[in-house]
Amino acid sequence: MKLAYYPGCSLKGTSFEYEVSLLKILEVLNMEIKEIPDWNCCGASAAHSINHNLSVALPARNLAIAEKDGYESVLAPCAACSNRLKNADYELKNDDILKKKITDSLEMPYNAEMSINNMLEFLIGVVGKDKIKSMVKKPLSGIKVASYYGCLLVRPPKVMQFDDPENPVTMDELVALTGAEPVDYSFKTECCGAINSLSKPDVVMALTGNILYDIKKNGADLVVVACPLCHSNLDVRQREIERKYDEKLGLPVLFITELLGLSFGIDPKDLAIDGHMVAADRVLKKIKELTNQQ
Amino acid sequence: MKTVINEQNRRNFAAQVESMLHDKLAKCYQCGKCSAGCPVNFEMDYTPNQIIKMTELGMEDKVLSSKTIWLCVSCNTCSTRCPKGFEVTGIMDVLREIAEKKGIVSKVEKEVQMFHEVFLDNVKSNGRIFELELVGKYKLKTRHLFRDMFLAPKMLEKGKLKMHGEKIAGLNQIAKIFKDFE
Amino acid sequence: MARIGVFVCWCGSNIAGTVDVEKVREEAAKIPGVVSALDYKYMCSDPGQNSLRNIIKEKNLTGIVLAACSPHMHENTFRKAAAKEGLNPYFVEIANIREQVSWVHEDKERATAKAVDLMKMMVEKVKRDRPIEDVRVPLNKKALVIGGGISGIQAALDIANGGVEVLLVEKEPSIGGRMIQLDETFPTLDCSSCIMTPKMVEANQHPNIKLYTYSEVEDISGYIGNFKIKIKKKARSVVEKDCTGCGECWNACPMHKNVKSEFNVNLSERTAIYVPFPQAVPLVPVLDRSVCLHYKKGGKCQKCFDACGPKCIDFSLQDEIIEETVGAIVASTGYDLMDTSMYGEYGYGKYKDVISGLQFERLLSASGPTEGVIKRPSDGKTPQTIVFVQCVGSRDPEKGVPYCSKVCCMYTAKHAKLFAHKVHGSQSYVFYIDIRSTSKGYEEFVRGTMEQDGAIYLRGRVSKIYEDEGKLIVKGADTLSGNQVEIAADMVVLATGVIPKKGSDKLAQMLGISYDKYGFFTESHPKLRPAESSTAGIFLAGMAQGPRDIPESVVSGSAAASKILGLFSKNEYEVEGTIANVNEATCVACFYCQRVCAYNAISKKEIKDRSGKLIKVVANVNPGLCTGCGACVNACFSKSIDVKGFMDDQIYAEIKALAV
Amino acid sequence: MEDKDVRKENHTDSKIAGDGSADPRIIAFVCNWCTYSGADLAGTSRMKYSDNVRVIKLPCTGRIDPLFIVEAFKKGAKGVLVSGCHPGDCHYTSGNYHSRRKYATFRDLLGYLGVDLDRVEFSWVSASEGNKWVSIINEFTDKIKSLPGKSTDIFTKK
Repeated sequence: MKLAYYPGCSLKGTSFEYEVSLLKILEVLNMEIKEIPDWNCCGASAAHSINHNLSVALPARNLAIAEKDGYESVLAPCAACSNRLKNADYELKNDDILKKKITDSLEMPYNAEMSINNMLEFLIGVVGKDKIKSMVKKPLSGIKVASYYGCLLVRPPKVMQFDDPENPVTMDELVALTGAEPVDYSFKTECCGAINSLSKPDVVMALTGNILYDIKKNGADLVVVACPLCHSNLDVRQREIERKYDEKLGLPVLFITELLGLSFGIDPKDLAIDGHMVAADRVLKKIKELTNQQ
Repeated sequence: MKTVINEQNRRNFAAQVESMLHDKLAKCYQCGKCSAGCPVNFEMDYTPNQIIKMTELGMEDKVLSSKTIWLCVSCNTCSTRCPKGFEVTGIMDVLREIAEKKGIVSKVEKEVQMFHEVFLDNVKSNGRIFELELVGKYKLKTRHLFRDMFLAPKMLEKGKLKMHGEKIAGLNQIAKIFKDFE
Repeated sequence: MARIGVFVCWCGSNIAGTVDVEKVREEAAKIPGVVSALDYKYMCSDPGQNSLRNIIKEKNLTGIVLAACSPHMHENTFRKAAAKEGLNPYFVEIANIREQVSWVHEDKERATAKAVDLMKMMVEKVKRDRPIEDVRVPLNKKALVIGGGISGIQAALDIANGGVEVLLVEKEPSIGGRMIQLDETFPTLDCSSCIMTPKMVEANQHPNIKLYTYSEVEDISGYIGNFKIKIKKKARSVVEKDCTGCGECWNACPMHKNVKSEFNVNLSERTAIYVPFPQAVPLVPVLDRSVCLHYKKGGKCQKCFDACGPKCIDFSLQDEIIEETVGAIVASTGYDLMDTSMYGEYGYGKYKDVISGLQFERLLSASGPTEGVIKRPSDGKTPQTIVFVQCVGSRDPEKGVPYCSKVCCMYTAKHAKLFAHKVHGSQSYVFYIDIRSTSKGYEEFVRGTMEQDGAIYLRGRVSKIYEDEGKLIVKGADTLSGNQVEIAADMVVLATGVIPKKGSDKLAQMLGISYDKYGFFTESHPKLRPAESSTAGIFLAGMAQGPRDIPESVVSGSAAASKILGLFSKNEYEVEGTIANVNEATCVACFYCQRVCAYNAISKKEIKDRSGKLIKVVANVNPGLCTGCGACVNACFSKSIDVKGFMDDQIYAEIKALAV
Repeated sequence: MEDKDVRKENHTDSKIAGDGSADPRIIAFVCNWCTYSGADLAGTSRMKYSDNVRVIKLPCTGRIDPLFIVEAFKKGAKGVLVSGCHPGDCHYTSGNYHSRRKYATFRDLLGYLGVDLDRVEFSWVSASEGNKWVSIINEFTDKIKSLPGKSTDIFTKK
């Protein structure tokens, strides 16, 4: 199956670690993905917030290009991008008038038959648990990992069609494959404040703080995410949150691809783990010690 | 607090929202589950269920200039849990779009609105987001020049902020999309 | 040759004022086949009826038409009069020239013309009438009650007290249903088991009631007066007549850790051989073979057998099929609670201290797992703060059902009240959307829960419940103050919505009664025939029809019983003869008629020759079930089925009589 | 008085012509339980309505064979009304659904036969709706009167 790759803007910018680690593990897994040529921004929250048609048209251009190039399936590692692509696809499937309007504007047809995968769907559905398990060279046993899903992977369920919207387990299953111990906590799908990071930093810090302290309380060593937006709120804002609430967190926030990479025995540097704001040194050291013992 | 209902205005506004939303306002029976689960409710001036009721009653000015519609982060918790399957998140999008088209600027939450506008400008001129430019323009516009500036050096050091943006080849297509739908 | 008499009634000036009755009579006399035409001031009066009878006799009439008031008024009067002269009562037709002519039109000439038309139609119809005999169905005066909850027990007792034999079939090992699981009842707070147990015992000891517990109705055929039923009596592994209910067996059973008690809604364990609760009726244990070590480990364990004094445990007992014939049936199968684990946001099933309303009843009950002391399932501590959430599953078309479960508002108020009574200084919070407290004393009861017992009511739903440091954090809304509310509770009780008993749809299909999309049985008429099902002889009671409270369930049980006693007060059930009739010679056995029949009245009949060889299969109308609606007539492609009294040729003749 | 004369005139005209639209014959097939009782109620309430209608009573609209409608037109009716219990209220549980479903498929056939479909009307009149019966009859009669034509126009295809 030919697989198209829609990186989205974040993976080329603030969350470059996500792309680096993804490409690295795919290299190890011996799998290939092809970037959609000349892709454009999906419009993110801004488009659907103030211009509905734009929020469908922008993603549709990418899907139409992928379709034209003969792809049936696309991977969008960014949860926000996959959410927007799925939303556009859903609307185009269910609203013929809108579809005509959009395809007329794009001057490209789109049949709305693309299978759109978020990172977790890709790992479980396309790569497969067995293959991942077989690649685990350095099991991370003894490391406690909290999976944070956020909003965009699971909601709205009728469009996302992914996992249980209240108690998702896919990322925890992936964590378990690496040998690490999944940590249960209450705020797996609570919102981190997402796009309002820049415009309402106080709100975002309150929401993100709730999540991080709950994770900490439940004894996690680190957090994994599959969304650049979640990552920047949980990682970039963490020092500020610690200062605001005057309580240390020290929770490294890794992308799920990085955690898998570590268990595959890939050098943390190759996974760009040093690109995060919260240093993962302590956990990496712990992992090194553990794997040395094995 | 008092509202005099003008039947014609009420109908017009409710009908406009319903047609954009593809959903019926009367579906909502005001159980409040949306407001109960909303992560940003604590900052809002009206709770989401109040916004729905006010829309139904035609309280256009209050709704369109509310903080609530701009504080909503579209996390979809409300829609997901709504027992009536009402598009609560959807109505926020619709109200924002109407406010934006009418040029109503939220007095209190203008920053969120500006962020969206700057963001789309960035997409329009590059096809993709050039984060440094986005942040810069946003800061100029809001004049919050120094907010979050302490993050910049470390982000630069980590390689998170690229100094050059890319423009996509099909910019003319993007321009057409914006022309058609703006 | 038809000899028709036409009688035109003046109804004083009611008809004669607007219709030229003489003209109608004259026109009637001109119609071929009409041998007598008469007009009279009041046909329904005794002299009127007498002249009618005399003319039938004198002129040897084969049919009569009355141009008079609506058939809904006096059709029966004239039919009876005709029958007295030996004329088949169905040879009487009415032309409605009062309600549908003289009272609604003003122009005398035109009204008269219309009256003549209607009279002509009826003359043509009566010419084609065939004699119809009312159908008499013999009644087996025995009743079956399916479901031994409060409504079923009430129905059974009332029928039995009326001197009729009753079979009471209950699926569970004991009768008592849901009511015996409840602690106290709203709005009087009398103890449920105190008022229920005597009724259960009475049902068990009543000479006219035969109890089949741990039994299910397996098959039903036939019709009113003559239902053939098969009851499967599941193997109890205990010989009932010898058992004393002493309890030695269940005390000896080694399986006392792993099996959850259904009666206590999973809040305690039961043994493999068990009675569901101490006051069970009959007090005879059941051996649950799916968990019993004897069956699992090849007969090794027989500790109960060894402990049993009267030696009444028999591992070899088999299911038994009992066949009976009854004349009427009460379907009172009750309800289940919705499974609320689908609400991931509430954490039912994940957090031990998030429980259902019925579980809270068991915690309140003196015979429950905590002997009536309210304790948290997680750590056994007494909760100080309880949050009650109403409308969980109810009024929720997305995840649950759109209807209101009716009892939750009241039982939640009761729970909050009892909690306040049992745990002093405690606090309850109730999240509600609307409070429905519409019966006698209900509103006062709810107000009392707030005003005297201090429960805080918040108008809004709960969005999420999660655990934090031993507390359950409840995130809800109070829409009246416009606030998001967070409450740290020790326990959360979900007022779970009700749904029909599992399998009630299958039973309805077996009974041939209609049910709605949720599986609740539908009544024959929602207002005027609420106790009757769509099928004659089958009556409904209790929650199987839809959400209702205890008094309503009792009333409905009694209503069903009184309907049956009324039915059984005669020896035969009389059905109007205007029912469907199959022409077996032309029937092609497509059975489209069967598909459209709402009453299951059409069955397949085999026609055999003398040697017993099958010649053909045809449709057959069951007179006990047919209502004569005529839907089958329309469905029939070969024109082989017709409804007596409304035959095709009659209707075509009526149309022809109106030809312009 | 003058009015009366006019109507008389119409009446005689139609008798002579036999196909005028001034005094059309309308046949109503109604169910015994709802509509027939509703029509009776109009009578007991002494409401007045057009006298062009002739009611044929059946147990249920489910009994109404679509061919009755054809036959009615063949015998000179200018309009046919079918009326029964409201959906969900059928005395026989589902007869009115059968009739509605049957008519939905039969309608095309009627059209094919050349029946002007404006001349056939379906309605629900309950036993309590005497006033509805009156307005349906009056409106339907007016409608039929307003339709152009002679009896031959009912079967437009010959």
